[in-house]
Amino acid sequence: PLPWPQSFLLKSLEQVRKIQTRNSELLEQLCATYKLCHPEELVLLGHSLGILQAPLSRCSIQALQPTKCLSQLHSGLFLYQGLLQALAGISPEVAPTLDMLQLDVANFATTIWQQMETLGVAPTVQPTQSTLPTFTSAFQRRAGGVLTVSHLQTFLETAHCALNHLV
Amino acid sequence: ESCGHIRISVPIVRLGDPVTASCIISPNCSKLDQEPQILWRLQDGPEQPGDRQRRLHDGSQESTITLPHVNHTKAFLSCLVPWANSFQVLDQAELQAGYPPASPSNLSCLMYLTTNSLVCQWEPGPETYLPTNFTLKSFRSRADCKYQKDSITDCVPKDRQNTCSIARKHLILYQNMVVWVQAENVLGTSESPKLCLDPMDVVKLEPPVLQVLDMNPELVPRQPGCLWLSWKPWKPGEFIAQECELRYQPQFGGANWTLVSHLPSSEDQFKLCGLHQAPVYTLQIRCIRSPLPGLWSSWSPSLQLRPT
Amino acid sequence: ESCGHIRISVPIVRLGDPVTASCIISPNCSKLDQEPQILWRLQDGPEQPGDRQRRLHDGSQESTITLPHVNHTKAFLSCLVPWANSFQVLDQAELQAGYPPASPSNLSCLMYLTTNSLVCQWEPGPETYLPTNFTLKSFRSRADCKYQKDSITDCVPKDRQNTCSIARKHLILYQNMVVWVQAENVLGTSESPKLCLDPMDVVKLEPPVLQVLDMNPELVPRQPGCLWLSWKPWKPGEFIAQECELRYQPQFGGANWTLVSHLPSSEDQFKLCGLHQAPVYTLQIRCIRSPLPGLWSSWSPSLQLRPT
Repeated sequence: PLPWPQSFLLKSLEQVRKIQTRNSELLEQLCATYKLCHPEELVLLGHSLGILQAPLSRCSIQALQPTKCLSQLHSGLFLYQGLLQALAGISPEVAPTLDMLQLDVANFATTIWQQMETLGVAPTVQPTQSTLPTFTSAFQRRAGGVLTVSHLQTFLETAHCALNHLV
Repeated sequence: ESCGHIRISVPIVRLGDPVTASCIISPNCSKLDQEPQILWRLQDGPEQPGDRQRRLHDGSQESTITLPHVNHTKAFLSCLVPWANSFQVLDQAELQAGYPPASPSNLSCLMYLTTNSLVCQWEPGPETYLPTNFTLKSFRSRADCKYQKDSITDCVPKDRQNTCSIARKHLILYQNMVVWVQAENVLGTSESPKLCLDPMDVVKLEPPVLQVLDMNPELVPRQPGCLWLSWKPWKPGEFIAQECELRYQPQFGGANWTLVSHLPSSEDQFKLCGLHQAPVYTLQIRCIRSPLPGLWSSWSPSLQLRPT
Repeated sequence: ESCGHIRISVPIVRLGDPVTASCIISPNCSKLDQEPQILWRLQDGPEQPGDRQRRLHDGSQESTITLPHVNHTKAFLSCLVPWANSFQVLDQAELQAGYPPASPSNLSCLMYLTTNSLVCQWEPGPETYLPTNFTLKSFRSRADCKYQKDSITDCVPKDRQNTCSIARKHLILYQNMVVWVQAENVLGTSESPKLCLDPMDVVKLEPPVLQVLDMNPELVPRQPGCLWLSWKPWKPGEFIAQECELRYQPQFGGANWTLVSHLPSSEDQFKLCGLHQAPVYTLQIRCIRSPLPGLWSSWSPSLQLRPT
């Protein structure tokens, strides 16, 4: 397949780093403010809330398929954008960081979508958001935030490796 | 379906008071083994079992814990179960502790003629550690402040300042009004003592501008140890009948102030003599509404003058 | 019933343009004698008769006047009649004059990572003497800025500043957008040239903090005329790949700067040698986004250092 344009790869890598920085900031805030510092302690709750990890198998270095990786990247970002939106109202202390993170993820999704359009592999219709978790308590929303952001962090590490591999 | 749910007797208590919480794990929480040991964690403290754990008639497990003295003003209490070689947090409740507000004290008000507003300030009293709202309340009254005529809209301070400004349109000048501060949080309410005042009796008056006159020696014979002064009242307060006071002392040496009282608020030519103790004297002037009641203005900026 | 009424052709004209006004005095204006001579007064100028006064079919009197060149930016034109040995003003109209806005120029924008906003500024052009509204308009676009995708809400500057800040939520970073300024007053509208930019290409980058290292002579042999330096990128811009430039010169004597280019944006230990010309050197560092497009940061505050 055609190599991806350098500026797209460099911009994407910069966006990944921008989001990762914001992610760690948010995780630190959630830990400091709500003492929710171990995502692994929230796995059970994650299942019951339906907060799953977005697949990125086509971006793993061992089985890298650039075009399919792109669409997995976009679908994952689109899912996380929705999950972050569902967390709105989490708390005044955390809301500003969460708003910025959600905008950065949405903008990165636009960058990916535009590249898919340029390569002619973009589906004709923009994806629609699948059903998002509903949070019945402040705790669930905060725990959902920790889970979503830590999943997003793992997701971005894989994306970073793939993009770096293609630069 | 969420597996665990915490219930707290009272989420906000007085600092040092006890609090009791219970965590119930529903039987249909698939991933958990049948009768998991329920644990508790306060903030990021160690995991500890509850005081009592029992099986409820519907098959769910309930653990109850009593924290004898809550000494965090804000803390998170988590309900967990062991999971692999770690834990799973099932629910988390926010605990807050603090004090009911003490009565606000030292309430005082000043009427500012430049902004046409009555500004009151107070001391909030000791920290309550809880969100506490202060409101400046007031109502119009007759001369003796006993009976409430009509109430004035509450004055809510801006971002936690202990001062509030009542706009001119809420004031009837030359009429008495009653003012007090109410403090309120989730543990209680308190009120400051009430003030009975007419805004015009608490005008923040500014001193006049003191000036020295350079008298023409041909017209006015030079007298040793004298100064010719003039002053005009502060413009915004010009309509207020005032009485003023002048004080002077040698510039150095820290001698006491000499006072000249009952002076008019406006003077074109005032001769001050007897200034023989030093080459340079420091002078200041201040005024007060008179004969109507009022507050002294601050002293004017000091003037260093060399008598003739 | 009001006796007189002024009608003006155009109440707001270009400075220097003519304006025509007419004043009609109704017949049933009881207090006036039948056919009063109608007079005009511009601002507090002399009373002057109109160019023409005639009797209308309904019996009212009409005077018309043309001011050839309006040179007041704001003036009042009064219609009067003689009255006893003075005049009576019957009506008054407000006249304004100025210029249509010139095209705003020198539009430039910077993206601030600390406030997450795109701040644009421009030069408004010559004074128009009329209330003139400036609006920063923008729309999102594809790579080439030719086609408008979706427009962004207008950015209205605060109290007549020539700068406006577009909030993060209106921006799509890493996508091009078109920005321009529109100026509008009652006499006309104008637009600045359009800018096509990706906010991330105009980030306002701050320089790193340059530090000198105190190397342990046992570990690192002392070399004359050398300095050990370290720097870290500005925190909010850390995610941006950057390239930096160091410059140094003897503290005094005004020798030229020596430049060291293509340095990494983060350096734990950097040895700089060849500093033999003076006891103390002045050093500064700056960075730029690289290889992606960007703007140079300002130079860091200068550091006075004494080489080994």
